Amino acid sequence: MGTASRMAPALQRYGILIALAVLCIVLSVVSENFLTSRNIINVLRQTSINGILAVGMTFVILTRGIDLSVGSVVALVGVVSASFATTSAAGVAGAPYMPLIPVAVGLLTGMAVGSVSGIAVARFSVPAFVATLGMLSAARGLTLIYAGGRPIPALTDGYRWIGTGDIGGIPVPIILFGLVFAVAHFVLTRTRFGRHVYAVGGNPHAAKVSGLPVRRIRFAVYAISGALAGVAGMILAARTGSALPQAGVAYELDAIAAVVIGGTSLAGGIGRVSGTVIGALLIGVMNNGLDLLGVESYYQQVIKGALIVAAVMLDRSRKTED
Amino acid sequence: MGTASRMAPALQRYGILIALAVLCIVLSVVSENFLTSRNIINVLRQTSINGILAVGMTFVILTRGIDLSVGSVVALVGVVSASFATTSAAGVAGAPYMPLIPVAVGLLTGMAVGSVSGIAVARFSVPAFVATLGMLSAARGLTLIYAGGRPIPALTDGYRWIGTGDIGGIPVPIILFGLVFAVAHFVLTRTRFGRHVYAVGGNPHAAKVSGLPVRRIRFAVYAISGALAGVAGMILAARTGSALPQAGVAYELDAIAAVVIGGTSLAGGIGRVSGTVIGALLIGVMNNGLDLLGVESYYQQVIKGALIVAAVMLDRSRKTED
Amino acid sequence: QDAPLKIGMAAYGLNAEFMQLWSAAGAKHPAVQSGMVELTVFDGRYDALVQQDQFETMITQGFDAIVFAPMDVEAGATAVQLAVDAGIPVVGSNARVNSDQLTAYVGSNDVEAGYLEAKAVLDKMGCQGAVVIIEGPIGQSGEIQRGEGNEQALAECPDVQILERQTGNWSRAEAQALMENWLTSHGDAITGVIGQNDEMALGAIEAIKAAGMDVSDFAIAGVDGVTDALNAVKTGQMASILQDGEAQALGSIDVAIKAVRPDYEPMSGIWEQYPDMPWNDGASKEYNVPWTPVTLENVDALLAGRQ
Amino acid sequence: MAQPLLEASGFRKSFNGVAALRLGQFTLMPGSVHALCGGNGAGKSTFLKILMGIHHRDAGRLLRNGAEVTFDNPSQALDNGISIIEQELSPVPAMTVAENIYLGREPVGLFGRIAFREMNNRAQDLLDGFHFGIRADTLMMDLTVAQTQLVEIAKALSYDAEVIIMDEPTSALGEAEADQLFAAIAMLKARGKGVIYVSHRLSEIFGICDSYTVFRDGAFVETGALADIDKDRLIQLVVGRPLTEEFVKDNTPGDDTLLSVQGLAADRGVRDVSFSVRRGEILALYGLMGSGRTEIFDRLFGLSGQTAGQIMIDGAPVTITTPRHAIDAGLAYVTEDRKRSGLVLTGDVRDNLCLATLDRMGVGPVMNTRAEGRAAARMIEVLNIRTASDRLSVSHLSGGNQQKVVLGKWFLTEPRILLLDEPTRGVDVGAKREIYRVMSDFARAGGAVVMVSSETDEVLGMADRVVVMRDGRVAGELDRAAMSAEQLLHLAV
Ligand SMILES: Nc1ncnc2c1ncn2[C@@H]1O[C@H](COP(=O)(O)OP(=O)(O)OP(=O)(O)O)[C@@H](O)[C@H]1O
Ligand SMILES: Nc1ncnc2c1ncn2[C@@H]1O[C@H](COP(=O)(O)OP(=O)(O)OP(=O)(O)O)[C@@H](O)[C@H]1O
Ligand SMILES: [Mg+2]
Ligand SMILES: [Mg+2]
Repeated sequence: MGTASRMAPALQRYGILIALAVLCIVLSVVSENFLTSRNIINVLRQTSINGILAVGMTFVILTRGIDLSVGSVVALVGVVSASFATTSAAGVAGAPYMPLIPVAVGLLTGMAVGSVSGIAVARFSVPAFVATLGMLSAARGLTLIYAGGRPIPALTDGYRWIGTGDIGGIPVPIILFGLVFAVAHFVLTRTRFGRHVYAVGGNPHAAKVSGLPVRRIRFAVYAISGALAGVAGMILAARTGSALPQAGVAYELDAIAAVVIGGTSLAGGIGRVSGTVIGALLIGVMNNGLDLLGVESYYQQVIKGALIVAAVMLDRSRKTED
Repeated sequence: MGTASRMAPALQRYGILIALAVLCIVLSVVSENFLTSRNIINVLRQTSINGILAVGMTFVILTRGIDLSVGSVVALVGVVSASFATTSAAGVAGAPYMPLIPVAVGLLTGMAVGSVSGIAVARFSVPAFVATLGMLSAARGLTLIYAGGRPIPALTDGYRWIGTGDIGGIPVPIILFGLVFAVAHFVLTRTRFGRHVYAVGGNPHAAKVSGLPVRRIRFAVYAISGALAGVAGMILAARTGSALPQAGVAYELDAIAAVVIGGTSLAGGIGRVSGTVIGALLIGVMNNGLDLLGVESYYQQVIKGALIVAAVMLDRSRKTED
Repeated sequence: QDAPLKIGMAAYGLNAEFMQLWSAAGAKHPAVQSGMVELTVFDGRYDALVQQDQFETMITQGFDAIVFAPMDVEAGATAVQLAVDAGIPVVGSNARVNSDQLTAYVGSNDVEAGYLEAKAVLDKMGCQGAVVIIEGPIGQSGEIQRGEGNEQALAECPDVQILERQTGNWSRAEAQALMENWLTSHGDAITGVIGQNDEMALGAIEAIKAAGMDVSDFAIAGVDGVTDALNAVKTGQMASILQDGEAQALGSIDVAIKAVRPDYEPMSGIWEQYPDMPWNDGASKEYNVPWTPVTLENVDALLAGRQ
Repeated sequence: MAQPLLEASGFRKSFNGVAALRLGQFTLMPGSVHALCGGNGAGKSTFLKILMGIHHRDAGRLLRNGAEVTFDNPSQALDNGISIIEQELSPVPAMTVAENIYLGREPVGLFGRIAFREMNNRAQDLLDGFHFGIRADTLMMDLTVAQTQLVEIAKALSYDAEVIIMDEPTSALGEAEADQLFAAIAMLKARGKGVIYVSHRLSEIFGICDSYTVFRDGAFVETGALADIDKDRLIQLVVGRPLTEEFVKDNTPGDDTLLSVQGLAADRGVRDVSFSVRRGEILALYGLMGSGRTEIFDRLFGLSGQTAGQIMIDGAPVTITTPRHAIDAGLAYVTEDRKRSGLVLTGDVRDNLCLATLDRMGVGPVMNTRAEGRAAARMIEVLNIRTASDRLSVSHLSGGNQQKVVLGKWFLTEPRILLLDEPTRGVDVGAKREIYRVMSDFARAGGAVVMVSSETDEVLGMADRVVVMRDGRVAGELDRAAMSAEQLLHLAV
């Protein structure tokens, strides 16, 4: 265990990058459509939602936590923010770009939900798994209650721009994903808060004895994860054109998978958001590639499972054993 | 952290038992049907599948692992074993009780699937989350391929007895649950293997230095979890009357929840199956009670989420601080 | 001979039997078997966004037409719009989508099914007694529309009391637990069970058996005509309304080919099988595949078709 | 007389109803180094953790510069000019040395960006100032235990606090490094700071401290100036009864070689090491920090991959690639890092004691709990482990008692060859004597002991022969007659 597994991050990042590269090369050989700019944009756009969730999840996992509620928060924020962005609600003819009110409401909702989990974990020492599993259920229920179980359709063009617009040909979701990644990367590697996140996950006792506000940091990562789940939720609603109360089911699994495939340890304190992004891309490319090849759905599931494990195995085998 | 949370098991067991007791008392006051023997049997029967999964999960989590594949294994074992127990397959007029071949096939299938995850984790150091997430997907795919996406109907009476029969008035699933619990409890508290499981979870390196076969133990817990998922899968198929390839979706979450609510630490080395059983019962009673009271389904989800967190909070608040 | 047409079948999810039958039917279409059409099935994995992503993939690959069984009424519209914008015709099938861009919709009227199944239950109850309704996942078009049909039938029997309505998420196991709990809280007050699909009705039957009660004392119905339900109808345990997913799939492929090849004549046999649903030269906006109540008379034939 | 920096009285603390501290009392004057003495489990660490706000006291008064204070958490203590080197090392493994030192006090620049260069430079200056020879940008997880300890020392000193608490700061250090620390302490003293110093090495206490306070069984016993007390009396205060000679040694080496090692090479720079041990012999491996002693043990015990060399036991070559092989061959290994490789902290005392002998305490796969209980009870008695019961979690034991649990685990395997890596780390004088007795008895009964120690006294007192290591190679060998502190040091550097 010890030294070897601690050597992980550096090697791992490259290991999984190699897995991703191999997958891309294979796909571009077997499918002429894979390496088209249009398809690459597709993959990135499709990855953006899971990618953004996974970035938030990285913060949480770095502190030894987990956030199972992100899928439900995606749906909740979707319906809540969208309810301020329906053509009827907008009333005042909905500003064409960046509808501030719905977005602000969405971010706040996500952050609020995350904060509740954060309080349970940080203040009341409820294990993160339980706190966020409770939230998974509760937020879904709230979503259904708020939306009356029905989708919220007819969103304003301004709102839909978040999901379908582009800036200089690059779709907005991809830009948001890039932005979220860049900021998270900066925060985690360069700021005090970021380093403290690592410290709290790496050794909570040391963090406490060094005078860090351990509880506040624990709390904050859930709020961040909630807010980012909010961003993902708004992109999702804007992309699909209506906010669905049953959206985002099981998204937490893919988000956690991206984080772990990217080399972040569920034991906390070790990992990088760049790894997470590679993990998310690996999942995205796999989904896209298997669809491109027209692999039958049942076989897809088997192949996907095997590929994920193989990618990580390739990665881990590059390390010395125990 | 340290000291206080390590005191957890003892206090915790009682903490969560109190939460369960409170819930039962409240329910028996507000619903005259709750405390009938018939309903108690219902609750136990409904809990048996999750309970059996959770017992297997306890082994895995005690070694710091996790098994996300149990829901898919439930389905896979269901269809595979059931395919040997259809009235046509049985041919020889299907023995009325304990159909040995399908059960043996089911157990072996579950154990085999678990073993594959176990090898990935123990031999190739793939993080358990990734290995079993891959298996979640792959086993589901295999199930669908094996069954051709259709249910496997018309099971023999002998097979169905596993899910619907009773011995002296006690339904077979409950008896199996009790048996699984008793054996697991014995194994974990009284056998060498059980000691090994705790040691490997508590400090794998120290376990290795002390000469324990760490890999073999890690491997074994996944095989156990797979076999128990197989038992659960056969009960489910026998109970529902045909083996459905879409069965068991998301069962892993409830199983893990039962384990964690029951006081077992996801960090490994600490926990008890008796706690797990209480955790599973808490979930089962909650589901049953809310149905009995006729609470609307949206509100049920909110209440369930809140109750789980509250139960654990009650429990944790009884511990001394950090 | 032209290059084969590339048609995509976008199923909302393939893990359950009904969609499996629907998608498998596509491969049996004469145009597919003759090589005129190259068919690819996409599994939407029960996620509207995944379906939309798959539309993008089909657009990238230059598919000629898409047959679409949407996960969601509203969200599906965006996917349709994407395809139509790319010049690809989309034919709705099985489930509704709130879009006027569809070439046509080939499906069955879920309101009608909900009415028929509830009626079957109420008839058996003689318009007396009390029912429980096991609903689909709240908000899905199937749940909404079958629920509407349930209501219509129930309105005709004002004396019948609705004891409970709760979602069983199309799942047999969930419905079974639900019914077990209801049997506890209501005892033998329950005389009818309206399951919005067969799986859930079957779950209720198992719960009744487990409670040691007699299934024949209950009026139970479901929708879809899955294999287990056909068997249950045969033994008199429930009523079921067969939704002909195969016909929906075959019909939508015909319509889709027609949209690309204006001179195409339908090749599947369903137009003869259902004279109530005229081909109308592929010009109808809506093709309504009729429901077939499963009866003791037709059940053996239906079962034979499943082998 | 000057105002005391700290004045604690009537401190009480119990954990789950068991009193760890009944009467903690302590006064620290400026410009003094004050030894806090007491046996394992006397409550020293508990007391110090309360001072630091890590634990909360049940009762008692604390005056800081004459004003009553209570610290709810360590950051308040830090704000009040108190810093601590904890007994249990607590690094953040995936972060650099500099980040660990300045955790929570990182210099920041534009946009809240940490000024990494400045931080690294500062940390490097700090470390170089103490001649610790550690690069500020290495990751903590790449450091040895001793280096980790040095970083924690540097960190505690970097706060420039008025009161510095040092809970066994030298237990993992070699003598050279310890001397650096003592120089730093002298400087602190000269600057009027107060140091609370805990150590079980009496020579250190008499070397650097001015005054002493003794705790026994969680209660204050006596305080005074070290000038007024001698070693024997201090030992008596700590142990509660008079103890004479420190070392117990009545083994005599036999003639036949039990373990011999030829041309051993191991992962981290250990090359061509050969030595042998006879039956009844206690052999010491001496060397400076990082000279490769631990690495040799790891290799012997099958913990680092097979590289080169031959191991012979009783004249027959053996292949050891896993600890299981080693145990079966009759080896036992008390590792230097008890938290990482010695103890299962989630387990209780009995679990840990029986961990390496589970095979022998059952009928088939079923454990004989009574046999486990008996074995545990025996070790608790032999080693005098202070624990409320054998069902107490080892994480609740004091450091010294944890060390005894690790020893007990290996004694239970009834080995023929004992590998002991710093076996008396953190162990009090009374218990040390017990451990020496066990070692001596073990050798006398025909076993062989190989002991790594950084304490010259211990080597001189116990070893029949010493192999001195330098930079991963054998630098020389001395037998008992030729051993002296000067000789050892001469060969080691
Ligand atoms: N968290 C805890 N829970 C229960 N008991 C504890 C806890 N911490 C310490 N103790 C007990 O309190 C007593 C005092 O321990 P402490 O660590 O203060 O001793 P110490 O004087 O520092 O000993 P050492 O010299 O071995 O470090 C011991 O008997 C120990 O078992
Ligand atoms: N985990 C590690 N990572 C990197 N280098 C290490 C590690 N452990 C030991 N080393 C290096 O290996 C060499 C041998 O170390 P070893 O621990 O065997 O020495 P030692 O004589 O036991 O010293 P110590 O007194 O520190 O225990 C040293 O150069 C040391 O720095
Ligand atoms: Mg101590
Ligand atoms: Mg060493």
